Amino acid sequence: MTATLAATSAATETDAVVRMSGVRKVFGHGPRAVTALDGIDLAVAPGEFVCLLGASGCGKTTVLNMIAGLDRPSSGDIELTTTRPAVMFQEAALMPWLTAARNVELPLRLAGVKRTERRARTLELLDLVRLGGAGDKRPHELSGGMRQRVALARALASALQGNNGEASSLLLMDEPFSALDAITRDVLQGELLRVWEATGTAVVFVTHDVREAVRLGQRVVLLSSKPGRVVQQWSVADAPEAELTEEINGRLREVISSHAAA
Amino acid sequence: MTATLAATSAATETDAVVRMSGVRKVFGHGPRAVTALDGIDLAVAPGEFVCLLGASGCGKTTVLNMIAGLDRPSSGDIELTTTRPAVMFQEAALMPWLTAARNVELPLRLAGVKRTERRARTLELLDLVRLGGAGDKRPHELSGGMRQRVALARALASALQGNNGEASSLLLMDEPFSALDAITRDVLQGELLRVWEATGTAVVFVTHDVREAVRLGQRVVLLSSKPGRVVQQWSVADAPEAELTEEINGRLREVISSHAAA
Amino acid sequence: MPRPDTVAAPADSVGAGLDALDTPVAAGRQRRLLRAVVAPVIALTLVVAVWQFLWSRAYWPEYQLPAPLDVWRQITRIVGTGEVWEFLWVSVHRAVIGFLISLAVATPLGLLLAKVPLVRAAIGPLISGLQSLPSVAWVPAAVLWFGLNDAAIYTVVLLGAVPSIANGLVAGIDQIPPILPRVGKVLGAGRFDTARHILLPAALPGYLAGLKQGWAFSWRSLMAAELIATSPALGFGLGQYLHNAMALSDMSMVIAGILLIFFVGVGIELLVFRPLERAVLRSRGLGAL
Amino acid sequence: MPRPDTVAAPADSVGAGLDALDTPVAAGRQRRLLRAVVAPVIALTLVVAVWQFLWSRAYWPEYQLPAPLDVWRQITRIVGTGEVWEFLWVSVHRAVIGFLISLAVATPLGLLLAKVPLVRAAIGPLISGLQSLPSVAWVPAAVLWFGLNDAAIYTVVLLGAVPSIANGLVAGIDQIPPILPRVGKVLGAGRFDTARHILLPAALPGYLAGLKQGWAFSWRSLMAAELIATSPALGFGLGQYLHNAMALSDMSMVIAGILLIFFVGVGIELLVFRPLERAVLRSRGLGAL
Amino acid sequence: TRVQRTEAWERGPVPDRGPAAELRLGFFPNVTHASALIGLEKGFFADELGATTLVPTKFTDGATEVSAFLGGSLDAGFIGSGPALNAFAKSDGRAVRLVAGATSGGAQLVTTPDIDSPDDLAGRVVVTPALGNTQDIALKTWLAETGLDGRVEVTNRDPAQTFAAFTKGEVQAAWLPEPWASRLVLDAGARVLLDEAALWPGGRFPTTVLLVRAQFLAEHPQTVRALLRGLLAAESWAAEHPAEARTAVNDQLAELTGKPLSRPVIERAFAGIQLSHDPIVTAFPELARDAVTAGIALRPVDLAGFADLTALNTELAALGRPAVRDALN
Ligand SMILES: Nc1ncnc2c1ncn2[C@@H]1O[C@H](COP(=O)(O)OP(=O)(O)OP(=O)(O)O)[C@@H](O)[C@H]1O
Ligand SMILES: Nc1ncnc2c1ncn2[C@@H]1O[C@H](COP(=O)(O)OP(=O)(O)OP(=O)(O)O)[C@@H](O)[C@H]1O
Ligand SMILES: [Mg+2]
Ligand SMILES: [Mg+2]
Repeated sequence: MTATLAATSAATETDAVVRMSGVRKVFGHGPRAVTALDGIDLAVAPGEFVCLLGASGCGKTTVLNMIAGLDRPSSGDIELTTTRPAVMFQEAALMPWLTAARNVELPLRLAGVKRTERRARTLELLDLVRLGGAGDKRPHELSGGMRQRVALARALASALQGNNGEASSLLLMDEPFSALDAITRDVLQGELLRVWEATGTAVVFVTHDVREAVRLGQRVVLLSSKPGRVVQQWSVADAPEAELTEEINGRLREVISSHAAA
Repeated sequence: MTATLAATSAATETDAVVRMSGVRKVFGHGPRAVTALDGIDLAVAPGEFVCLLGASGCGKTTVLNMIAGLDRPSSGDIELTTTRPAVMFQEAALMPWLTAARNVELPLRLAGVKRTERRARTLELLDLVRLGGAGDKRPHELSGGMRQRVALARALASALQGNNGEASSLLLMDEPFSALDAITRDVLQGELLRVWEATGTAVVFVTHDVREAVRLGQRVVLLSSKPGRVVQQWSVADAPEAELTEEINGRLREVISSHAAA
Repeated sequence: MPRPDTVAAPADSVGAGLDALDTPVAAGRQRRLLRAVVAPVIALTLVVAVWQFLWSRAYWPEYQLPAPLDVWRQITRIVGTGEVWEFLWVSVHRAVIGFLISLAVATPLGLLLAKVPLVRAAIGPLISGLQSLPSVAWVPAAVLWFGLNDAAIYTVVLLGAVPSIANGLVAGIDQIPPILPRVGKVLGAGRFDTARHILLPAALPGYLAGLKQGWAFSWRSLMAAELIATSPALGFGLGQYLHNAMALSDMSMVIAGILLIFFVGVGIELLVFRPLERAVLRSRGLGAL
Repeated sequence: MPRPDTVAAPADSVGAGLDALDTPVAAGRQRRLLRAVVAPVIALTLVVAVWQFLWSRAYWPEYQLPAPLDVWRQITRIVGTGEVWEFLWVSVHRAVIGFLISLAVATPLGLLLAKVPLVRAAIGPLISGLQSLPSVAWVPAAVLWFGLNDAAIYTVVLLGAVPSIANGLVAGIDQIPPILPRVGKVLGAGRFDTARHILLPAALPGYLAGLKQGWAFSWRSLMAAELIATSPALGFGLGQYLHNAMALSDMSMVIAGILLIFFVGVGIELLVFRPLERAVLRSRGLGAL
Repeated sequence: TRVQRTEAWERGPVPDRGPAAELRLGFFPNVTHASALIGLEKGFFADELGATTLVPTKFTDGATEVSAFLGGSLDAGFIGSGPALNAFAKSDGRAVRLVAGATSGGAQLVTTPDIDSPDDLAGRVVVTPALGNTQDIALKTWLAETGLDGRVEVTNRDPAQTFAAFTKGEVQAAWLPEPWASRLVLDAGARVLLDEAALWPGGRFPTTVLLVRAQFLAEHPQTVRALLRGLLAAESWAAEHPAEARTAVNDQLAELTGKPLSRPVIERAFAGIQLSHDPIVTAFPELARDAVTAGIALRPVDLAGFADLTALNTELAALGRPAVRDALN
């Protein structure tokens, strides 16, 4: 347990891009109410790469939505000391009436980037996600993994130039590689790290793959479910990858089975 | 390469539940035409568990769609010597107006299963996918992984009783566990194997996770992309799991990079 | 003469009403009901206030723009004699019956149009053509063919409402994400099951929109038919009331008639379509509200 | 005397037509065009054949069911004198202008209704109420207020079409999967950008359905207005033609008028809405065809 | 080509089916339909019809009433002479029969005071209630006879709308039946340029007549006679009690339309009309020619069989009153 951080340590830093304190989220009213999150304290430092792990349905997406300003917490505070974060949703959520290239271009158009630059950037990003030839296809003509990659390219476009042409200082990604084969995933993980290093943006990254989390993240945060709480955090630099993966996997198993037993 | 099968070996057996021969699929017309599959020969024996691997966008979903009778091949033949196969799509594709339980119940209703039996079976299946308490939720109130599990339960309902209350002899699954955490995935893999053994249904299983393929499948089929062709097949019983995983991973990398180079 | 107090009183309550509506707490059903009823009432009050103001300034002669009070007197008069209930009953029950028949005819028709390409190519445009024929054009023909009776009136209503509902259903079905019928197919739904368990529920939001338009068509057509054909066999409905008002060129009575027809429209919207729409959208996680 | 050959001849060609339509090869644009035009023509031919048959059996007196040939003569007569082009021009250009104005008014209105809950609660029901008011009720009022001129006619058309288009847009927006506006929001779309880049395109299929209904409303309202308000100042449109036919109780002329109005409806559907709808649905991978 | 079918009642005398179960009677809520209104208000029709149920059916334009006749949903009806001829012509003389008159007179060309002579109408628009209605034909014929046709534009407008348009100054001239002519004169300051009575010999011309569906007449002559008795009774009563007749008409108008006419209007309107059971059949050939002059019909209607006054004359004889001339037969 060498790599374990105190659950609140990060929250004490002062210059976080986002800081959630005591965040609670309840969906629905009355007897049908579901407490998705309860007492989440989480701060992300500028330029930090945080991976979020947790059982299916524990509230990871809800956390991202609240950081993105799409949902309001039922109680607790979220402070965002940055411009609008760039987001990649769990679903591809492409605009069905736009081609793949147009979808990627959309955040640039909205940010007022000039046409020629937009075009160039779009081509670049499509190449990056290995969809160089599929720019003129409509979403319904793409496979599941291709759609996910278009969404990734769009999120990157938004992260790189989405703030009136400036880079965002926070990127939220919800299982961005779940529909990809192992090799493409490897490549795109590498590209993501390159972008992260080049721009110095902070990243909050949700994944189910512990090895992916350990490979990419500087810090790994584990959520429990029903209700979601931060159970434990690990700083990745502190331990060898394989060992850490083992440890996190074990802890995850514990959390999930304790929930199942409850 | 000990475990490699001749690419056509399975196709020579006579009693296949499904046999594709020389199947070609072209989407679109004229200059926009895309050859998704070209010359696919594939046969699945009764009760066999076949895993389909391949790069993102190589045509795995298209193969399943054609077996399910949802798409027609542009040329070539598909013989199905069984009743309607049960299918789990890559997307959850739940009916948004039905609760989770109703969604699972739908195939049973369509098969004319009696109400009480339907209810009992639905509860059982929801428990199996660990969604015992979420039966009365609507799809939009579920997390991504929860939706996928509902879709899994629905596909199992269809497989177990979807043919006028009889079990199907073919189950098609398109990345059924992609949105699940490692632990839930483990559990559900186990459940799937149990169902498979109990019913003796044949399974065609698409996945991106080579270890999953090796763990579950009796045979692993690797597709190339642009156009999709059967590159190689492995019989899982013939080699130790770890070694086979390594080998398949290597071959996959080769196939994908050769495509990227082309 | 301007009567400033009548104008000021509603204006004040408008302000209060708006404030109340903006309070962010969600107090559930009761609040919602209040809002659903109070907001349009306030909007109406505003309209009446403007009207009263315009009238009080006497820009137009009385026979062009009657006083709100005159119109109000017309309404209270027929409410007083109880006639209004007869008008409403005659018209509304006829519209509802006509609408239900249209529904029963248009639903299978819409399914056929949406799902059988040949039917769609062949009679789709004809249906749209029918929809664009004004009801008044049908009235003499219907009277000639069916006589001065309910059959003629229902014919006119059906010719208005059926194409509209069918087209609405077709549009709804066209917008269904194609994956849903595919799921239906692999789950073993036949043609009938697909229609019943997949297409109709999936198209429900679009279908409802079509129903709303269809109701508007059937109510309008009915009014047009009632405006033109009068006979004791046909009863005395809102259309006939308006007809008399026009024949007398009595503007306050005309406006009273228009208002009554309008209120029925608003009532049906608030009591039937709004809640239905809400429920349908809610249960699918759709909709602005 | 019945002439079996006139009935049989179309029946045969119908059979051939149906076979041709069922051939599974997709020969693209030309075929589609052929099908789009041929299928409704065949359907119409069938209707005419039945009509001719009924007429030839003389179940009804001539003044109730005129001969198809009589109606045809009425049409060829006005085509011969060239009058028909004047009627069509007067009516169609007026309907198109009215429709375009309605579009310009209804689109922002629909956006407001869909996206501002207070506006929706307050004036949503009033809009639906307006929609259910028959045009015939407005015509006298509009004529009284604006005089017997184009302003009155456009008022009637707008009162019919605007609520219908706005309601269609609201329904379309209500059905947008909520994830799309959320995506818009995180991509940095403001209110205006959301409307322009997300809501309007996403609602397009439903909006188009509303436009179709709106067109039907505006064309119907126009016909009703033309039927009721006649004046040399207004020109002579299809509505007036039908009006005269009715005044003269000349059934073959009435049917000729109805057919002309109907053909305009069918034409607009085939030339404007069908291709638009097709293109929109196609590009999204939706739709049966 | 078409199968030739004739209904049983058309082929020859049919057995009298006795009194009908019901009689559907059409009329307008107009002063020119005064006999109908009085008959309804005072129950003259109902008294005579006995067991036959009277179903009074209100119309406001002749064309719809003609449709109702042709569609078989009306058995008898008070109607203007123009639409009456039209109904006969459109059905090739098969659907309806003229059985009695109701009103004569009661139509005037009224204008704004600045129009002093017919020549002042040149370049103006004159309004009539509907294309091909009695006043429309009369106006167009008159225009042709005075050589004004082509210089005056004729347009059709619902009388109620015309009234409003006249008040607003949009319309300067209109040929209208009562009570509209009176309303324009008394309530809107119009003046009378021409009274239609001046154009006819003796000032008498059929404004409103009583039409019966031919089949109904053939099958239920008894009922038709009862109706005619009611008409004659109403007429006599009105002649004896002129003031009460006006009140009766106005009461009926109030009941039918929700509002009575003002006292002066009904007085003036009544002064212009005569209730008369005589359909003035001699005028019809003239009217048929007028329709051609007015451009409403292509050739004059063949009036053979149009008027069937046997029933009326039977009833008149029973009352000891002189028969009316049946010049058409
Ligand atoms: N709109 C909603 N209404 C009601 N409940 C909701 C809603 N959205 C989410 N929930 C509930 O909140 C919980 C957390 O959902 P969330 O989508 O955040 O999970 P997740 O961690 O992203 O899961 P997954 O890994 O499966 O995507 C779930 O139990 C879900 O049922
Ligand atoms: N309806 C369609 N129209 C045009 N092209 C299509 C259509 N459906 C699929 N394709 C193309 O066919 C190819 C194979 O698609 P398919 O969905 O079968 O891939 P897949 O192997 O399932 O990929 P993934 O792992 O990403 O789901 C892709 O290149 C895709 O662009
Ligand atoms: Mg999630
Ligand atoms: Mg796929």
